[in-house]
Amino acid sequence: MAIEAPVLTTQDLTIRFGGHVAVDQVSCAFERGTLTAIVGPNGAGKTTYFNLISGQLRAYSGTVTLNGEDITRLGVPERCDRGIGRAFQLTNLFPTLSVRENVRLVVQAQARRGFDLFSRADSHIELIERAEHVLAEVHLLDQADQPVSALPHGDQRKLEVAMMIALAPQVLMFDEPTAGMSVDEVPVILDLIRELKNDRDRTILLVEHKMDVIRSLADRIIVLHNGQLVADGDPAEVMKSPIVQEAYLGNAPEDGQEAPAKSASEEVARG
Amino acid sequence: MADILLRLAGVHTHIGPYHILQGVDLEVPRGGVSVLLGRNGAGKSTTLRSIMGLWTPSEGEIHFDGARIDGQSTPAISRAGIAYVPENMGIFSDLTVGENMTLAAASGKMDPQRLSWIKELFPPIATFWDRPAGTLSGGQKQMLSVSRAIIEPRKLILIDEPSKGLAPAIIRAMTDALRQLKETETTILLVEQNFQMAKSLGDTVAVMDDGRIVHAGTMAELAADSDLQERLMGLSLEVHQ
Amino acid sequence: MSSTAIRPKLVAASPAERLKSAAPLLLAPVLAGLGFAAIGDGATWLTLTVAGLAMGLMIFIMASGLTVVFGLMDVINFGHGAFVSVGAFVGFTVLAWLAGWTQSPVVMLNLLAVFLAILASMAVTGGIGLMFERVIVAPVYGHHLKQILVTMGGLIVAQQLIHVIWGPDAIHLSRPPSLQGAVIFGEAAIEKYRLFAVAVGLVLFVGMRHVLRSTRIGLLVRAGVENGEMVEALGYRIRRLFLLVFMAGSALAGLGGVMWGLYQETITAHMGSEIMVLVFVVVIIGGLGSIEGCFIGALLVGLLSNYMAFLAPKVALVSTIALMVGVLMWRPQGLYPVVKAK
Amino acid sequence: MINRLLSGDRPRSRLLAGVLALILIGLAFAPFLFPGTKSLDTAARICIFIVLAASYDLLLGYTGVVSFAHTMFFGIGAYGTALALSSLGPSFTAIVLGTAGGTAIAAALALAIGLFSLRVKAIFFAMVTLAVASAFAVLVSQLSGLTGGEDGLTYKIPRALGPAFKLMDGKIFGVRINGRLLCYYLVFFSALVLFLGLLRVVNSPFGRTLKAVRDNAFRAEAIGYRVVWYRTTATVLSAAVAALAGALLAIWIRYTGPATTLSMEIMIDILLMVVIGGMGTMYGAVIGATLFILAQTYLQTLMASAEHATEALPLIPLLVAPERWLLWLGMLFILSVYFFPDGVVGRLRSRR
Repeated sequence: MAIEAPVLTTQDLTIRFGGHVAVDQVSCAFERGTLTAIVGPNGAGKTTYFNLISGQLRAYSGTVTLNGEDITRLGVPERCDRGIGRAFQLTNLFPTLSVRENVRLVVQAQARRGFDLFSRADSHIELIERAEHVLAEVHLLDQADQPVSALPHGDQRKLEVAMMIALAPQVLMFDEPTAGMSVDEVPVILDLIRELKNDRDRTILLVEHKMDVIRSLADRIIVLHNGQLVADGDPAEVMKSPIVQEAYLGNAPEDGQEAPAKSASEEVARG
Repeated sequence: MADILLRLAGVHTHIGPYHILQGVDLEVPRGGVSVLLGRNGAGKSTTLRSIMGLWTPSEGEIHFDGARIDGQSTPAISRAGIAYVPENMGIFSDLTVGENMTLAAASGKMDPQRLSWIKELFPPIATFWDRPAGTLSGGQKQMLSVSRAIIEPRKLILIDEPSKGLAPAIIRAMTDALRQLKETETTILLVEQNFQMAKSLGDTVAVMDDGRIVHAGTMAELAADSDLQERLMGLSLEVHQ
Repeated sequence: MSSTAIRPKLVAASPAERLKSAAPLLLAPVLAGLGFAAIGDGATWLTLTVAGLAMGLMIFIMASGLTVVFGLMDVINFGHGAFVSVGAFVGFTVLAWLAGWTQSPVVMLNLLAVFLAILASMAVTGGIGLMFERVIVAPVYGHHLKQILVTMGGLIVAQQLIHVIWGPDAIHLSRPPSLQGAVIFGEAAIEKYRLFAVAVGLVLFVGMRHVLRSTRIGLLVRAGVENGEMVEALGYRIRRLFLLVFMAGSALAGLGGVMWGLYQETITAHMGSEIMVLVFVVVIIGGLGSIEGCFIGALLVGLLSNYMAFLAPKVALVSTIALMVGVLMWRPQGLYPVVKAK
Repeated sequence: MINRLLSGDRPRSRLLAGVLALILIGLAFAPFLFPGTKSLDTAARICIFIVLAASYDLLLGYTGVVSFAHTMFFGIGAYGTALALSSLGPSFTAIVLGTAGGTAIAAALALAIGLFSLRVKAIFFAMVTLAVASAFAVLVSQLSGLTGGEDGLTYKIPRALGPAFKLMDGKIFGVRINGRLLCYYLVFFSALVLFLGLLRVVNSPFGRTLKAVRDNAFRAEAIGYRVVWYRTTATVLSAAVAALAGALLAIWIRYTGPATTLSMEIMIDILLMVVIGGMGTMYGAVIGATLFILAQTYLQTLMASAEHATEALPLIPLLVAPERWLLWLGMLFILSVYFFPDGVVGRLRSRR
């Protein structure tokens, strides 16, 4: 099999907040049709890494490449246009609008209709139908007319995923998609991710804590710790490696005293 | 169990349109360390913030040392004897370490004996006394945040993930310090994801998921029962052991 | 070795980064230098520079309260100008009562009268600030849009009440004799009152810095700017702090009003909202919430206004807007943006 | 048909629909229903301010952006037309050129301000527009050679729009069919078209996107919308419509000066209209502008009589003097922000 060029690459990707290096020279390539799980303890820089790829944060140094194009300097919507989709860890929706309208807005963006000033929004039946189709996929069609703020937490998580699916991106980034979902709702999302993965056409990045989820879905695991990429490879092997055990469980050999930083205040990156 | 210092009964908390705590029942006995385990987004931090009055519960009751504290203001809860070490450490980076400590002594001045005990517990506090706190490393900031919580005698200290983002050696130092603190008869409610740290400090343990407590018992019981661990670890920890 | 590889990494700020944070300090001297080059004549330049500093420092007095209130409470008070007007009217009323002292040739009596007028206006505007915070601002904490609307409403009401109390006409009042006239430095004539304004402004700036750096209240304010929640968790009632700071900001606006009124020797109910244009420009240039930025911004605006009033009087106000545009292109958040912890 | 004209955005309250119909009929037949110069003038002002308030609502209510430069754009439109009429003479060509020029300048300026200050906090925009608008007002009064300074410009409009021009002899329902009537209907229909156009814009895909941006700009970016451009486009659009409203005013009152177009007081009037009417509803602008202009015109007379009636009492006559009208409005404004954040329209709709 010919080796296809990776869809998404990060090269020496680095960001600092004041003196704190939150993501430190992370180089990694993601290939088409694969699902990569990104794991690491809290504060390891996973969400920050996501923010650097989807553009919410700009890299201090290093590059992000999508299909051979350097997108490091592009903004969030530009990257979104080029096919990077993201579902957020903390549910991030349009709370006063209806469920249908939330998804319809995504479809509308996808159809490049946002600057259509003079037609009626409710006359674009095809956009509405597409939105309803996606809602049906995540079993939210019954709640389509409700305002988002009236939805239970689990349904909001589903909507979060639905909005990314509606974008039909090449690269899908899930940041803990099942967090806060009740046990019976989780399979809906996992099935969806599995289906997307079976497309073989997409590249999926998944931040997840639940090992059973990772085992059942991931082709590959990369481990971040303190902003650095410390392990990369087959799920089973990576989890056994000493460095990962150390990262999670903290049974490391003695090391020296930490040096104080000499720079200004540290800002908490928010997703 | 003996004397209950803090009790949450059926606490519900909404953040904006979101329903985060969905009926938390939790008891923290006087003395020792109680650990609250749970994975990301389970509601652990929200529980601490609700106790502290930073979110106001929409339902349920919180009793502390014989008085009902839900609905009271944060300063009042603080003055009732609860200290708080938040997840982001909440240090004032523009102020020096010393100024941070001065403000933490709400009564106006620091007890010199306590201060020297703290400086012994966390040597960097003495070393960097006159430096802006923003220039400290993550571990040192965490030490400062804990030091602020104990500069005055408190009945209960809430600590939110002190191991987060810290190097192993620093985590060990922090664990040792908390163990010493435990000997001073202060009650600690510790939120952790690092099971190693939780195990070595905790007396009692509660596990949260989806805004509820799904297990409560002693740490010894949990540490001994591998089936129970297996069942709960998936919820509480990032990795199976 | 393996464990050191995954330690959190921390690096020091490079010299270039440090220079960047110090660069705004050079702006005022640079502007003064440019002014000298454009004006050419040393005596004229000196006169204009002192006038610019005086104007800048008076604006600083008014703007400092606004910016600290924003930094600490995240409240933008579009009604701040009302306190300037009220302060001026109260001050002038007191000066009119003390006509015997203000017209006396005795310097001490002149200054005492001005001092009492300032004291009275600060007391009144501080008191109104208390009511304003409680009644107008408190219900809309955390909601910028409503704050803008409601404080604007407060401004309208306050201006109208000034009309009701003091009548619709402008009030004229001459400065006391000891603050009239000019001092001659070589060939440059410098108005005494401007020197007085510079002195008051500098004393205030130094005093304010002292309070913020070295007192417990100051520590609390600085801590509250960064993380109000943690201040509460340490047991302090931050709402009291808010009220105190809001009152202080209002009183400073009142002081600024008296100073500005004496400078113009004429006051109207609208003087506050007129001067607010420059106050906003200064606050934006400095970075919302920053005292130091506000100080530099005020000096820049004062100097530029006076140089331009000499060089091209019709576009003086427009030039300050251009200055604001220039600064924002360089630093979109202003010179010293205040970083919140959350 | 009506549904199409309203772009599917129905009043959603019987009472509201009734009130709106009443206003529409009142304005459409104003010359016949309320004869007299003063009432016709009031009706024309209502038309113009409905457009002005509606264009402001596009910004405040739908985009969630507070601007204090709306009167600046209003003024630019008025001055554009006024300058063209006074320099080119009273012709329709002058009106078209002046209106187009003023609108283009307003749009360009809005584009510059938007791109420059909408990138950062929304609060910046409020402060920046306040500063720019004030500087502009000062500039206009300084450049008296061009603008007539504080005195403003007085000029003639085409004869066909003046009272001397008779369309037909005799009267219909006792009303002379002259150029003034024609001018009123020019204002009325322009206003109607502009309002319906705005209603279409807020119900277009673009309008929906604005709401999304207002609700959660962060997420709007993440699904591919360039937030700055949406906010800026809304600002430009709102400025252009405000300029057109300014042109209508310039034609109607045959005078343009700082006090009638650029003053902060008018800015506050617009704010009051939109907030009291109901932000983010468009119909709120209709209700707000109508109530406000009627009150301004007739309530002040009432206040004058109240002042006389209370002459003997202390303080009260001072408070009810017609000049103190803004005092009461200011209080009403504060109270409505607190207690009726959805304005009259929101109230009517929640009653059902």
